[in-house]
Amino acid sequence: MSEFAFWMVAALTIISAGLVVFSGQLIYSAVALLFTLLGVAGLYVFLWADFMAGVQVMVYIGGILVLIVFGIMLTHKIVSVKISQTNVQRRIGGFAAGLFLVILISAMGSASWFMEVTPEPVETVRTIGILLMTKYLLPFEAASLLLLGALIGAAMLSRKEN
Amino acid sequence: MYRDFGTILLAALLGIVMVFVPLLVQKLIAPSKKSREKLDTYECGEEVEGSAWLQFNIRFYIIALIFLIFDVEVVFLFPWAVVFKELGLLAFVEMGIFLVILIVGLAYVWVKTDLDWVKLKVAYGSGRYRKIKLEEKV
Amino acid sequence: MKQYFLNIWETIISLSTGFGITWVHMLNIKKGNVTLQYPEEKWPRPERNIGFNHDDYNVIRSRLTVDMDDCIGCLKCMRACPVDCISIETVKAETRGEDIKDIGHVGITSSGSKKAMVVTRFDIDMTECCYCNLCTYPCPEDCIFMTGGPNADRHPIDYEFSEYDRTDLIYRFAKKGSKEKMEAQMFPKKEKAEA
Amino acid sequence: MGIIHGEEMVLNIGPQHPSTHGVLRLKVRTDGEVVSDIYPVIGYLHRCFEKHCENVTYEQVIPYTDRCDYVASMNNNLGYAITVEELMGIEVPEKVEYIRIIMAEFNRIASHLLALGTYGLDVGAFTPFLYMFRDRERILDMFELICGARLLYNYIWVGGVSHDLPKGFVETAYGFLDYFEPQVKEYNNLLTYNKIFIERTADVGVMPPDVAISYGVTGPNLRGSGVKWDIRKDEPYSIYNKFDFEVPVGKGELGTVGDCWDRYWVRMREIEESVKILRQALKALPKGGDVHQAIPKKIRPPKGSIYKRTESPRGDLAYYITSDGTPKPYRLKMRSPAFTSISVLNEISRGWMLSDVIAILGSLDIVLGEIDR
Amino acid sequence: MDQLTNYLFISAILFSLGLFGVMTRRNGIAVLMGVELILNAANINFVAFSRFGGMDLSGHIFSLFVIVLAAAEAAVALAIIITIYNSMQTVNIDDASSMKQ
Amino acid sequence: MTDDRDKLISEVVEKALQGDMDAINNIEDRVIRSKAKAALHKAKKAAKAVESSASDANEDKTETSPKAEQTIHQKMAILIEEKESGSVISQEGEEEACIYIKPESWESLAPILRNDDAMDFDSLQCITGMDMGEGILESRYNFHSMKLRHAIEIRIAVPMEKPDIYSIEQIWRIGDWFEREVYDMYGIIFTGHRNLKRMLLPDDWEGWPLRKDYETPQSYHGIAVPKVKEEWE
Amino acid sequence: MTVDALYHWLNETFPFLSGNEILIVLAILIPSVALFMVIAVNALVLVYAERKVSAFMQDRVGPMGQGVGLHAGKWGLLQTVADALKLISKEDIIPRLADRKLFIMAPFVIFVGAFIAVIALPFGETIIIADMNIGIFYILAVSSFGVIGLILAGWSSNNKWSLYGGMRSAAQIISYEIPAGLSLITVIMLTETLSMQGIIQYQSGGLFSWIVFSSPFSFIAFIVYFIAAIAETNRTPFDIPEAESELVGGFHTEYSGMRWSFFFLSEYANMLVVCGVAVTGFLGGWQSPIPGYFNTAGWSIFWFISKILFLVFVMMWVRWTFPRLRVDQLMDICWKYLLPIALFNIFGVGIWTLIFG
Amino acid sequence: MGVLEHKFQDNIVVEKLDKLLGWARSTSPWYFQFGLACCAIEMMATAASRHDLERIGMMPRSSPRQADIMIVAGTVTMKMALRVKKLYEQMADPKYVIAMGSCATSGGPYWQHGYHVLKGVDLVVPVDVYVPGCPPRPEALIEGLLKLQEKIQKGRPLTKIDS
Ligand code: SF4
Ligand code: SF4
Ligand code: SF4
Repeated sequence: MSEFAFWMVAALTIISAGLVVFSGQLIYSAVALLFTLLGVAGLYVFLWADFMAGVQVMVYIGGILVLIVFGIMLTHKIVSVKISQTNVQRRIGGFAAGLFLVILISAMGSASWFMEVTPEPVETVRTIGILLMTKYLLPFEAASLLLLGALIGAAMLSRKEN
Repeated sequence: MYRDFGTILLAALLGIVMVFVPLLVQKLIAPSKKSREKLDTYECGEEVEGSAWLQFNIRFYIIALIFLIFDVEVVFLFPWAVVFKELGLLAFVEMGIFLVILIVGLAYVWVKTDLDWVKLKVAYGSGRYRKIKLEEKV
Repeated sequence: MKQYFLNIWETIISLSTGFGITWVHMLNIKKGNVTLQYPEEKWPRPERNIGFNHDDYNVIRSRLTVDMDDCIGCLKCMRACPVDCISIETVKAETRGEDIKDIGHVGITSSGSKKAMVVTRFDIDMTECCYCNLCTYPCPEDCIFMTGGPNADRHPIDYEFSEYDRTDLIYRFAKKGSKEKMEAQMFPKKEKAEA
Repeated sequence: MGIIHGEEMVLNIGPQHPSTHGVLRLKVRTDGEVVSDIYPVIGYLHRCFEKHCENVTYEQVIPYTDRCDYVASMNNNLGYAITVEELMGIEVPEKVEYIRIIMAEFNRIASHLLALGTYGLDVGAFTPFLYMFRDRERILDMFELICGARLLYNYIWVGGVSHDLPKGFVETAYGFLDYFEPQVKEYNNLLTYNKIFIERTADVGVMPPDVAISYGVTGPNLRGSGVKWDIRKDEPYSIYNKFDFEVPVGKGELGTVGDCWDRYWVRMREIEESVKILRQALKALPKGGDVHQAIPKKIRPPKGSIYKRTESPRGDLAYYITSDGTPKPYRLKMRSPAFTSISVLNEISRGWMLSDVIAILGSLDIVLGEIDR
Repeated sequence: MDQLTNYLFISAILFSLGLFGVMTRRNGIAVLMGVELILNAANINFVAFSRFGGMDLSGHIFSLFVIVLAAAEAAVALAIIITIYNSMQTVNIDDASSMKQ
Repeated sequence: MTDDRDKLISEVVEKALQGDMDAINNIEDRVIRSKAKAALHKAKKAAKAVESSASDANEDKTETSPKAEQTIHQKMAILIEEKESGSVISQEGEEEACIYIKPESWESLAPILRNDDAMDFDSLQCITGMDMGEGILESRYNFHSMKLRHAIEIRIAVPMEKPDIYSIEQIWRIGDWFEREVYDMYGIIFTGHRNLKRMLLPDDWEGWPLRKDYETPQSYHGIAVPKVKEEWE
Repeated sequence: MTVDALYHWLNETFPFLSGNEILIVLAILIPSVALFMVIAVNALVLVYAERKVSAFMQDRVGPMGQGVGLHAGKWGLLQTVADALKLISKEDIIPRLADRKLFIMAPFVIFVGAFIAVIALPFGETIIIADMNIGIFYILAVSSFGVIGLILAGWSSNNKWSLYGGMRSAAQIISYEIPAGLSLITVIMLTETLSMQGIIQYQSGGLFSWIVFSSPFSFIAFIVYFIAAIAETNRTPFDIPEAESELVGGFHTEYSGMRWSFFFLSEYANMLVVCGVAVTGFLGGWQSPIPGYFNTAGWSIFWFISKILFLVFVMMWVRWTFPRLRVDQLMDICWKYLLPIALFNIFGVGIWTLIFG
Repeated sequence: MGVLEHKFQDNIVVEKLDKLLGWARSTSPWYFQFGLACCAIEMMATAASRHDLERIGMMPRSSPRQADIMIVAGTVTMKMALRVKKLYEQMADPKYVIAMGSCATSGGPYWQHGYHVLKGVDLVVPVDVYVPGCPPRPEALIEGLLKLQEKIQKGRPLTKIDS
């Protein structure tokens, strides 16, 4: 059952990711991105990362996606939303991406992965919290600085008058 | 863990079905007389001038932007809150620094009036502001 | 800064006042309820009294009614009407003040005046009437009136007369058949005159 | 945040819109939420009032004046009656004068209640609206007691009134006033001094007095801007000079002089002043006297024109009547206060937000029947 | 589903799709979406390695930081895009770079 | 009876024309009094028509009511004449208190009315259009001063063929709407108005409805306008 | 857990299927369907209650089921049932110029978002469908899901009112998520767990161990959360997205019939969720106020639901008493009042806990 | 046409279903918040506390998409007529119209010289119930609504119409 669910989620992720890239209208891309992000959250669950799944939904869907949709609405009239993207670089892009994919997969296949068998964790949040407060304290504080920088930078940028 | 999230998946599917079924019933029993006028966009009875799909004002965007930063902050607070009692003062101070840095950000956008919807100019008067004028279009 | 906390304080105070008011109203709904539950309760209200005496109405502006037995066909109401929604046609009665049985014409009004005219048509278009009451004042016989009020003994209050069809709202007060009858009476005369 | 302009959008508010108070259409040019231009389109209720007046006799005009400002019919009737009386030189008996004043003031209260209630509705408060309607209903009950109609009365005639006061009216009126005065306090607590309401209205839509005068704005709207101009006081007609009352003006207690809250507050205060006048008038009301005594049999004013102003709940209501000596007016023009009030909308609400435009429109208290006639 | 390679496979596909998007799209926002895909692919790998590498959750923390980074990047990138749009009326990155000169 | 009355009326009118208004005012019967007043008015009009052809309007005015103390209109007429001589056509007496202004001088006069210290009419109360018959359209302005608390009426008559009046829209802002309304109803064209469009009626309406010769159209946008009630006969 | 118990029961009743995965699906689906029913009934009851409450506050009687022929029962009890039936038999309109796909999708997104949040609400010690470790965080995360739906609904209608409504509500909901999240942090600081059941366990021991009464700061946190909750459900005084007197119908202006009623349904489901979270986090969840009494499974459902209903009533009370705010004031309240208060509250609770244990 | 509308022969089940639909539609008639003139004030008064339209299940909706009943309350002018028609068109079926007051019924007091007044709203939209009065008393309006309810209940939405 869960095997089946896993493949469903994986398929959802990949198909909608394809839509994100290939859809003609930007707003449809954004909607497809919603499902991709959901799918990734689902994959996190399969990886026992429930907290990460929550974060994924909260930040990506509730935050970044909303921001992207706003961005689309701010910069687009319907006319330009409907116009599909240019195909000039499609061939080169497709080639590069395909090449990359092949390389990645062959690398994946050639390596032999060591897999530890671990029991399902009880509460990931607690561990994450402790790790954040101890081992990763510095990146944690740095993150706040990063956020501060992003906030000030973005606010300044969008305040700049033409 | 799988079971709980499987429940959610199933519930989501169920939710879709539950929306779908009444719509189907409606399709069956509701009348449907389409006409050109009926399918027109509603605008208080007037002819619509222009599409609603146009570039909207940026104000909402700024809100979303500030929101995003604080959203991430909340995300960080959750794991901290869980271990807060365990780690005691240390965690408190650490998070204090984190928060203070972000509060600086908040104060910054507040002072720079990024949180205000429109910047209103006081032209003259005795009240809090007398004649309110929008900033000039640049 | 002071303003900031003042704002919070004012908000708390004024909102709690508002809460109090609606709360009291909700608790006192039994007493404070003002709804007139129309199809079940009608005007002069059965039980609940809001403190007004509804017995002393002068008049109620509602449907116009005509007492055809009293109408002498003087056309005064028709002229007074600002919107011309009354339409009257009369035929000179052969004999003044006498009943004409077969069309139900009554010769003498209740106030004693003798009728010289037979009203063959008395239509009021209630779809057009603006309920201004102007037509009722000049009537010498008080026979056109609005229902209710002092006229309550003549006709009950009647303000609910909506219809599915517009033509049903044109009230024809003239006695049935009087038009044809009187025309029939007139035509022989005319023919005679021509002959 | 600098003003970053989005694309401008033309938005039609109305003719069918919950808060245009009828069939007004506002063509609003907005940039996001901020309104940059407003173009009121009126005439959706143009009922050819003036054409009708030229075609009916002087008595028959009265029902039509009712229908202009349909929330203050008595005041409209009164203005018309006084104008024609002055044209013809009719003296009306004292009792009639008193009855007229009582009716006009009651109707002023009713009209203001409606205005304030719908204003509450415009800013989203539903309950005060219903409370005010509940009390307005009692005034309508009283009118019904007097003339049988609830909204359009055709009560004040040239030279008199259509019915005498029914027995028990004075007590009923006192009863109403006693009931009503505490209610005003409740409205104030529930709406006027509510913080949210103040935030929504104070400092919003400021109308400086010079703008108001240039746009011909009168009535509570002008007084809200701090100009003391009330025809009842400054050019007394009927017997208003006998009463002791105040003319409330906007003082900018919670914001700026001439903001929406001031206009609202002036109306609230006027209700109280009307109650004062009513108490005096009811006390001094002559007992006997025929109300039909001075009604002319045929109204046939001499040739000439007259322009006469009265104070309706919305401001200076004036009739311009030209008579050519026939029983029908040659020309009758109504100078409606709401017409001028709405014309100022663009001036005072440019630069505000969409919600504010609704609030400002509500605070002007317009009646479309009077604007379009 | 308990195979690491599955996740790596999915992540690889996501990554290439994102790369494809970034390379072919000329609309700034679409490029941003491609970047989000790439970051997500990376995140999957982090979490997957964490899961199959002893569940010590460092991977989670990394991906948490990646998400923070993504948020900050999205905020700034969109701010830039909007600014460019406002000054040049285009979101086309090629146009924007050519107009700079 | 009627003869008597007519005689009485003509008598008092004569007296009044000589300046004795009391004669009329002393009449008991209201009907007769009003009739007399009407007759007086007529007589005055006739007199004026004769005299204005002699183009000596100002003197005529002072002749008709010499003894009354100056009304506001008279005062204003003199003031206006001072500022802008030749602009006042006539200034009538009791019945019609107003000042007739030449259409040509309206442009220069309006700002004076608004700004002059002695006049200071800051509030335009009303503009009334009027179809006087015989091809004359009139525009009547009622002014009021919030500061000095006085009011006057000014009239401008134009022929129907060329109904052009200078627009005061930019002097009194409310003039904008009032003028549009008058234009809408009578077709008086206010030159210099920035947005002279129909106001109450739809833009594609035809005709000027308040002119006396107006005919109601048969249909509007396919909506029939019944002239006779159906189901009525 | 409900699902476990059901699974066992199913295993015993259908021994031939025992161990089959169908059974676990069934064990999940049955309570989910029941929960859907709860949502539907909740909407019906709450709409009726809202109409009655508002009527009583306004000196009138509300739905009385008067009318000719068959009518809506005594006191109009069947009123909302009739409404629902009528809505189902109304025509479904999709405007010509609308973006069809997104227009159809929006109600699904919004409703599913609300529905999967309800799933995590604990109605009793064992009566919970999805008991996750990250329960409260999950609900917070999922509630941001609806925002996308609202934007889609507003945008796809190609109607200016809808666009305004969608934009406003999106800005509003995302903004108020921050104070809501921050005030929930204070709860988690005390309880040290994200699981709904864990939070409720912490508050066992009667009225005074409820978090709302545990310290002045947590009381403030409760108020902040509740205000944010009202805003997140788009109710007066924060109902600017669907403000009738401004935006006609807001984002659902173009929706008719059943499609529209899903917006309605999810609004009430959302009320259930936010009040459920408030009850869980601050008011002791399904715990009875008197420790040791009335805490059987039945009673726990009763407590939970009646606490929710109390909060919902307060929401109605607010709605029918106050005017509505303007959009910039709404943002001001969020960013300039609630957010700083919530932030300092975290410090307050932290210090309080450090000092008093 | 809906899929099942007017598709069934008359039988007992269909009759019951028709009854049910009729009941639902008549019991929850949501009206379109749409006032034109003086009558609109009386409509508001009807909806207010004293008469309380909610008693018979009526709720105001300001979007035509969600409304069932359009109460044409007031004078329809030529300028407005086209808008009224459009708004009526935009309502979702089944929809009903009540002409409230003399003006909506036939032009009322403005019939004669009203060059700009529509002589009865039935010239542009089909009217189900005419409520006379100028303005109709609230009771009269309620009575009109009850008449409309009767009419709705008599309708047979699913039964085949023999033509
Ligand atoms: S009430 Fe008025 S409108 Fe009606 S018939 Fe009488 S006079 Fe005419
Ligand atoms: S006024 Fe009276 S008597 Fe004369 S026609 Fe009319 S109803 Fe008849
Ligand atoms: S019927 Fe009467 S009350 Fe109604 S709109 Fe017409 S004139 Fe006004």
